[in-house]
Amino acid sequence: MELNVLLFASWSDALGPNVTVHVPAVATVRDVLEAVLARAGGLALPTPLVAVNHRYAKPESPVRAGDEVALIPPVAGG
Amino acid sequence: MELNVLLFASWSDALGPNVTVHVPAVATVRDVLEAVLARAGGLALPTPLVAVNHRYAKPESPVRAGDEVALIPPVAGG
Amino acid sequence: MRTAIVEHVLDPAALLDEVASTDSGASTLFVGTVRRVNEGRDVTGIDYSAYGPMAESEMGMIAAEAEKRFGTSRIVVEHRLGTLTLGEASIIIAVSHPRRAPAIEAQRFLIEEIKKRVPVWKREHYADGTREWVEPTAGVVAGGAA
Amino acid sequence: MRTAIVEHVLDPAALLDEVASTDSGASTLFVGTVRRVNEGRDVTGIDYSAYGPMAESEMGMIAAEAEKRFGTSRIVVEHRLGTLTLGEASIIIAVSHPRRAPAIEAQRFLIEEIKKRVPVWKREHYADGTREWVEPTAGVVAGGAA
Repeated sequence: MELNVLLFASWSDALGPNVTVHVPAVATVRDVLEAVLARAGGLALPTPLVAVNHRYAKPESPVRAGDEVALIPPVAGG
Repeated sequence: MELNVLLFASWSDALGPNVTVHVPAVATVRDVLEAVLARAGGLALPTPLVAVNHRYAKPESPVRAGDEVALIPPVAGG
Repeated sequence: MRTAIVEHVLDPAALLDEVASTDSGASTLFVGTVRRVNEGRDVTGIDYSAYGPMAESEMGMIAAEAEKRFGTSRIVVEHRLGTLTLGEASIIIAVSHPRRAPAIEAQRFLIEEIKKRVPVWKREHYADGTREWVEPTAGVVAGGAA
Repeated sequence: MRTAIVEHVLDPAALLDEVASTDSGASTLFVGTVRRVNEGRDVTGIDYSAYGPMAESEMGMIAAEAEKRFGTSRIVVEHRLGTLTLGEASIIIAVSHPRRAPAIEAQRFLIEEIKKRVPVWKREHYADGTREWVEPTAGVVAGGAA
């Protein structure tokens, strides 16, 4: 399936505010992350976490069509 | 010597804002405290600390003529 | 660094401004207020009184200890005396520091030491018309028995 | 309980009023501010940005955890976004509680969890004209190597 992934901070600077990636129909967070990393080419970017529908998700969590998926680079709020 | 001792809170309610006591010329905080306690008769009052010149003082600390001596009942500031 | 016993209404925003600095990454404010219920009794107000010169001196020493311990002189404490009604602030502690952890730890240190050491007393007024000194750590001496 | 991502100047006194209650014996305020120096570099300002809906949701969850853990719903958090200059407040956390210890502990819990979990990013502007994302816990992935 095609999946739109939101990007922020240095990732957004490098690749734009979102990218569309192809992942298996039965995909996991890990699949999505690998697909986005492949897009990043040789760029040095900080390791992100992944959020699915506004919650942090584990690498083995499923991702389904229609989920809101985002890469979360190291946060620095407060 | 005669010594004026400042009182506060429940001690001041019971005995007034200060009492004058007689203590030996070479006196300690313990001597002063005992003299004031004797003045309190059979009243139930909370155990005080003693301050000499605005600092908490130990029972064995000396008290000299001209020192500002005060009984400090349990504090409840803040 | 400034500590004071005052008899006016405390102003949290002013004290926060007083400690603020562009060298600080964090400021904290502690506000002690008069609570409606204490140990199951209905409180209507509190009289705060102090041994003034010693209270000033003790508060100054505590702030100096906090400065040494936590590495900031941006500390302001005001303790109010007089009759306070429900919800009014009796004490405000303002601290600012380059880093957040010591800004919070200094706040805690200051309020705990002040509660233990500063000669301030409170007499609570209750809904039933009675008044009582609050003596949190009190043992009772039989007068004359010592 | 209220948490919000906002784009206006934060008002500490208003947030303190919002949590205040005659059931409270203590209120605390934590104010995070833009510091002039970070890791030895001269900072002139910070851009704060967020993943808005997730930041709101995560802040709400953290406040709910604090309520459960410390037993007070009198918690207000506002995090500001946009370009802030030196000394301006990026976050204010206000808590009030019947007792002082949990009022202070809840404050600390809230700021630590927010710093760890809420998707907000800052880009510092330096005196030499450069700008950089602040990535406190960053490892670096070689893109494409995974």
